[in-house]
Amino acid sequence: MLEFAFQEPMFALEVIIGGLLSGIMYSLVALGFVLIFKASGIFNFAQGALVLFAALTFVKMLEFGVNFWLAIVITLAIMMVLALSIERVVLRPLVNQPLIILFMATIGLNFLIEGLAQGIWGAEVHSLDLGIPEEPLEGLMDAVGISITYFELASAGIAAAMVFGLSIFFNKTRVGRALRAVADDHQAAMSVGIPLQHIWALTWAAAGIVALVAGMLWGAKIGVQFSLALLALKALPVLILGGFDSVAGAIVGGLIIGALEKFSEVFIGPYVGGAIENWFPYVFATVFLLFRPQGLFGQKIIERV
Amino acid sequence: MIYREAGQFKTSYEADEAIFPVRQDRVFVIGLLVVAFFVIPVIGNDYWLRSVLTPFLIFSLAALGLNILTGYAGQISLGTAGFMAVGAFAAYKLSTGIPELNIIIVFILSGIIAALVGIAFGLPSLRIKGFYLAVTTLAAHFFIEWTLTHFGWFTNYSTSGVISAPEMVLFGYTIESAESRYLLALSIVVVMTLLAKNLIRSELGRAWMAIRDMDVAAEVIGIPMLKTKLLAFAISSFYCGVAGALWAFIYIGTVEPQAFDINRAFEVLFMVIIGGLGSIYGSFMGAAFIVLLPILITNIAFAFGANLPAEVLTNAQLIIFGSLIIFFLIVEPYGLARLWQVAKEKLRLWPFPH
Amino acid sequence: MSVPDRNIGGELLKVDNISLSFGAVRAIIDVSFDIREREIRAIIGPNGAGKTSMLNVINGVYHPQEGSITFNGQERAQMKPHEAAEQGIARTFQNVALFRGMTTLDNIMTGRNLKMKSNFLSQALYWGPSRREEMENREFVENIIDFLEIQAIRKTPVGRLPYGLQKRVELGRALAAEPHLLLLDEPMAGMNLEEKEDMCRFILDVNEEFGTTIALIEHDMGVVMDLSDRVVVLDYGRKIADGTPDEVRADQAVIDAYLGVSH
Amino acid sequence: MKLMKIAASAVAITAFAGIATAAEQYVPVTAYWTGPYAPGGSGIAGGWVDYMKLINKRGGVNGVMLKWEKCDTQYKPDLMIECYEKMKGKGAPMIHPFGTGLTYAVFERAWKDKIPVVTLGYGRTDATDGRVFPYLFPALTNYWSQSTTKIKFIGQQVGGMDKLKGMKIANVHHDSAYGKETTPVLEAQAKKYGFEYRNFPVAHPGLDQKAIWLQIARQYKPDWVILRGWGVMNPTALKEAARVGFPRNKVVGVWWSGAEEDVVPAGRAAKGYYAAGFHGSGTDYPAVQDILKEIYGAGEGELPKERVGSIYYNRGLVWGAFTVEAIRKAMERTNNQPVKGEDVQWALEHLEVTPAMIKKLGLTGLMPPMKLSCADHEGGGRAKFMQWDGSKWNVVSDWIDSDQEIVRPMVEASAAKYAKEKGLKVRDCK
Repeated sequence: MLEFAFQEPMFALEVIIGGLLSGIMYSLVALGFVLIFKASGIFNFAQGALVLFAALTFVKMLEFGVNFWLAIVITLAIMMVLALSIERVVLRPLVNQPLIILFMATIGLNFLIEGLAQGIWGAEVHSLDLGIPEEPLEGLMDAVGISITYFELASAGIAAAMVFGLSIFFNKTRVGRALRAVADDHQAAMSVGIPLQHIWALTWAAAGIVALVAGMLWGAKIGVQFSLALLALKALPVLILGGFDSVAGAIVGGLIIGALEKFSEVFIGPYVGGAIENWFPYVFATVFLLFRPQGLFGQKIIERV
Repeated sequence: MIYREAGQFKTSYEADEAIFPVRQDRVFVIGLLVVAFFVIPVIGNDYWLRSVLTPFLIFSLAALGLNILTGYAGQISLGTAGFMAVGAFAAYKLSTGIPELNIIIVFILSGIIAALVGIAFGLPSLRIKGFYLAVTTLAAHFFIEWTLTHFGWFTNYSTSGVISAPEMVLFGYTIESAESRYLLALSIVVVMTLLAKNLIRSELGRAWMAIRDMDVAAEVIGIPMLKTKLLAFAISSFYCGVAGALWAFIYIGTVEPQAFDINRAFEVLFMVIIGGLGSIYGSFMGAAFIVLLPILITNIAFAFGANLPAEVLTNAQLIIFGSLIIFFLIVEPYGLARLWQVAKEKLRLWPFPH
Repeated sequence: MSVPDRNIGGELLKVDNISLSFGAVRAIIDVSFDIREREIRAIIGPNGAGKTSMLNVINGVYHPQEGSITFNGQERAQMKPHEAAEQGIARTFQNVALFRGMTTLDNIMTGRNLKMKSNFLSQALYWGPSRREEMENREFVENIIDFLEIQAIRKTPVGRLPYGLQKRVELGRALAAEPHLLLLDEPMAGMNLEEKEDMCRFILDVNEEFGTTIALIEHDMGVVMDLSDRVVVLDYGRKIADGTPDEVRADQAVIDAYLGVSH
Repeated sequence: MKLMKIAASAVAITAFAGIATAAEQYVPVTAYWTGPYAPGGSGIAGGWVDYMKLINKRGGVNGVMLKWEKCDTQYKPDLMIECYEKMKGKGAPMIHPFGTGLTYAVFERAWKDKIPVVTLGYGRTDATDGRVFPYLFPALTNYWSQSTTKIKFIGQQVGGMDKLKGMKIANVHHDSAYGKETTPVLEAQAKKYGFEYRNFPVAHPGLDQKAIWLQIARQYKPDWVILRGWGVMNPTALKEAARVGFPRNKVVGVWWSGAEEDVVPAGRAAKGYYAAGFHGSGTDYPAVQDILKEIYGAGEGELPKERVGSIYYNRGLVWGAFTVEAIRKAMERTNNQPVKGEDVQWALEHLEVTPAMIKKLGLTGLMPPMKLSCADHEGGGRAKFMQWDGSKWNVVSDWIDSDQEIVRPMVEASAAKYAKEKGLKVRDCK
């Protein structure tokens, strides 16, 4: 069935490029998960809800007539407050509990935030125009017949900038290094004087910022609506493929999953009835994990007894 | 001093290993069963029997199934809804394909089919652990959902893809009324709970818990990983499959893959978590909590005369629900079952403070 | 204090030229020694000498890159954990590896898992042979509980027990398997004097009453010298001495290693 | 157990409070106000309830005031059942399950309870055959009829049905029971008119559809695309179409793909797109003006004022009007007292909404005329087509009749199969 791809190389190329660009968009969502996992070992179930909440808040600000940049600032402020309250009310009382308990707490948070987001901002669909043109690059279209839009390029650029920023943050700053220490061992980090509360609040705030960026770009793409919370499901195969605790993994995983998803849908899908995009990435990632249980860039788990 | 075991001496290991070694527990459970079998069908109306108690029982069964896998064997799974769907569709295919088959046999066979599917998707658990495993079980979920949607054979080529469950006849008696549906569900759930309890207190149950608590040590003492983990997946999926079949036949009456979407998997996971991982009665408490809480919130709002808009009510439900999960975790991370145990320990000393 | 007339038999286990590394880290380098039937064999050495790794090699948790293991006359390049268990090798761990969510009784019962043959269906029904088997094994485990004097904590989840008792329960779990060879990884670490004395007594009793061969890692030299028939000394992954406690004590290489003479 | 006791007493209280008094007609309003499909649910429920408010302001139905209760199904069958069981005992004269899966979950038990299930523009298509399904009413138009009007509309656009011959049509559908339902009728039409079609299923929820639209635009290159989407899938489809350069004025959507919520998020990409509708758009109808004045003027509206006149809102008005007219008809049997399910069942099989009646209601152009009967539970099957101009929907066609020559035999065959499976006696509607 794959000879099809070779018969139409330009088409296959366009599919793969399209997939890579979609993959970047998945990575944006995945990054939020990675941040929190890296700093606390928690799988944050509520990340999708955070994306929804951030996007809704932002678009509502715009609808109230607030200036674009001011709206970003206000939303960021709200996300910070949310992060601080989460740390204070939810995480702090649960320090030293097993990770599964913290994971469950984020499930509770997920409901809470979904309820809050819809309760405060309503359940209507909003359109969001970031002012980035969505037309394909004409030169490219004319020259090789492949369509890439300005919006996609901008998204890729923003994602790249975020990854760059986060890598610097994790590897070069004192706080970033502290974050990594905390992830390795909560108690040990506390005993050497790293203030766990501050670190967690900071991470959640950062995850909130990532959620806002993801929410804005996705919101511009598909409208700001409840379905944004479902984006988490697109990010999960990316996460396990790349490794839960790797920023680079989120990006590389996203690119691989995106390209593979589109390629399989176009070239394998028609032979089995189509719409395989939902499960194919998961099955692929699972098979991959059989050979490398920690994902592409995840930290290897060494069992000690 | 209501709950006191002093003066109850056990004279054999057999007595010590009974399901309810303490007399008060025994009395309580027997009482509960008597009420469930003889009192509730008489006093319950259609609303309670059909749309509260029946789903509560079915959810309890699914939660019990997931608890075996996650709570006892320590493998987090998000494939519950997928396995339920397998059970539901298997029951549909079996009962339409072989109409003379006894409905109980149909349920058992659909459970077995779900178990086989569970084994297939449980294989990665030998290599993949923790949250990674949880995500890979989603592969099972989405693949099953897609398969059932895409191949007309599963729905007997129905144009709409939604199929209605055929009539259930048991020993010449048509299971039709709310009471008979409830009683059938109750009987199946009671029997399966008993079997689960037996497994848990036997060798296999201990092997599961050993793997959960420390898999390396378990392997070192000779517990076979492959067999034990796959049995956990198989038996858990069996329970979920039967729950799915009951869902389709006894509760909703129709089968469609969308009824077993990913939210259903999360819902059952929440039941297990809230009820208590690794606790059989926790599964029931968790199911009760999740089924009853929204109804409770709605009715309390009505009772206070507040005619709240529907969306406010649902959002309030979400918020209260989320907050309660967090609250419980902070107060008692090990679920309602542990709270119950703590309460019992207090009762044991009551009325003396120490 | 070793009993001279103890009936020490032939070679039960032999490791030959074992080397084990994790990436660039070499944990064990070309180590060979043997363990005889019914003896108490100690493995000692400073921290990081590769002692625990050695036990992990013997019961198959780690797979060495080089060398061979001969157990009961069967030679192989590596052990697998369940194989080791089936052959009668039981084990306790340096940082107690009990099943924390389970009671003392259940923990020790898991040690009987290889002796229980009924299938899961009959277990689910809890009827007939399965029930009988459960009761028989329960009786066996109760004997171990009596032997280790832990009757009072039978129904306590082990996560709530103090460290010393946890070590004792872990010994019970290993004994439940009726092992041929018992590997003990620092059985007395973190214990007070009284607890240590108890543990010494249990180890000797096990050895004498059941004839179990024992290999143990221990830091307390007094205990090692008192208990063991022969001692093997590791340092930086290499074997530096092997012999009776007296021989080892006099060995210059051992003295250097313990005093930290640089290489 | 204690929890249950509290809940039980709470229910007892509400049950008591909920009993309709003699001069009130209870109407259950089941819809979804939360979750991914909330925009559609809240819009329709808003129009529906506002219409009932208007009726009450004017003295109710023959002097009987309407009293409604809302229940949020969240588009889930199990919650639908809970709503149904809760509401049936309070004198529900009919039920709108609002969702095809929800319809299936509830119609058999409603049948036994003798409560008609009304599904306007969705639901079980073969229930159009009233001989087999006495208590199920997919009124106004079902999905199969809708599909034939769509092909007719495309025929009109290309200058005649004979021009369809040799054309290629891509059927982009939500990968679910709902999405796949029109496949057989498309197939029949492809045979009849000689066009070719291919299905392109979109995995739920359809957040990213590059693969499908690249296939369509680069490989299949169809003349027209039929869009059978749901929720977030719709705007995404239009955006992807724009991205690969497929003209939007060659895309025709079903009415669940043709509301403001489906096009607004797509921005400029949606301009030129067509969608079917079984009712008009905008606020330019006397009844809507009255609602704006009397209900929103008094601050009693269900929704933000801007949503009045939106597609979903207007659909809600049609639901409301249909509900009220059914109750009015049923009152012929109860001497203008509140009605029960059996009365409404009778009324629905004898309901005729004439242009004159519609004019009297102030809904001319918004609501299509219809005539239901014992054998025909659809009673209309007409659709109008609208085009999005970037800011609003403009009606671009007259009422287009469905092709019953194709649809009716398929409906009867499917219904007969159901009757056989269940061993039902088929009513003789003569």
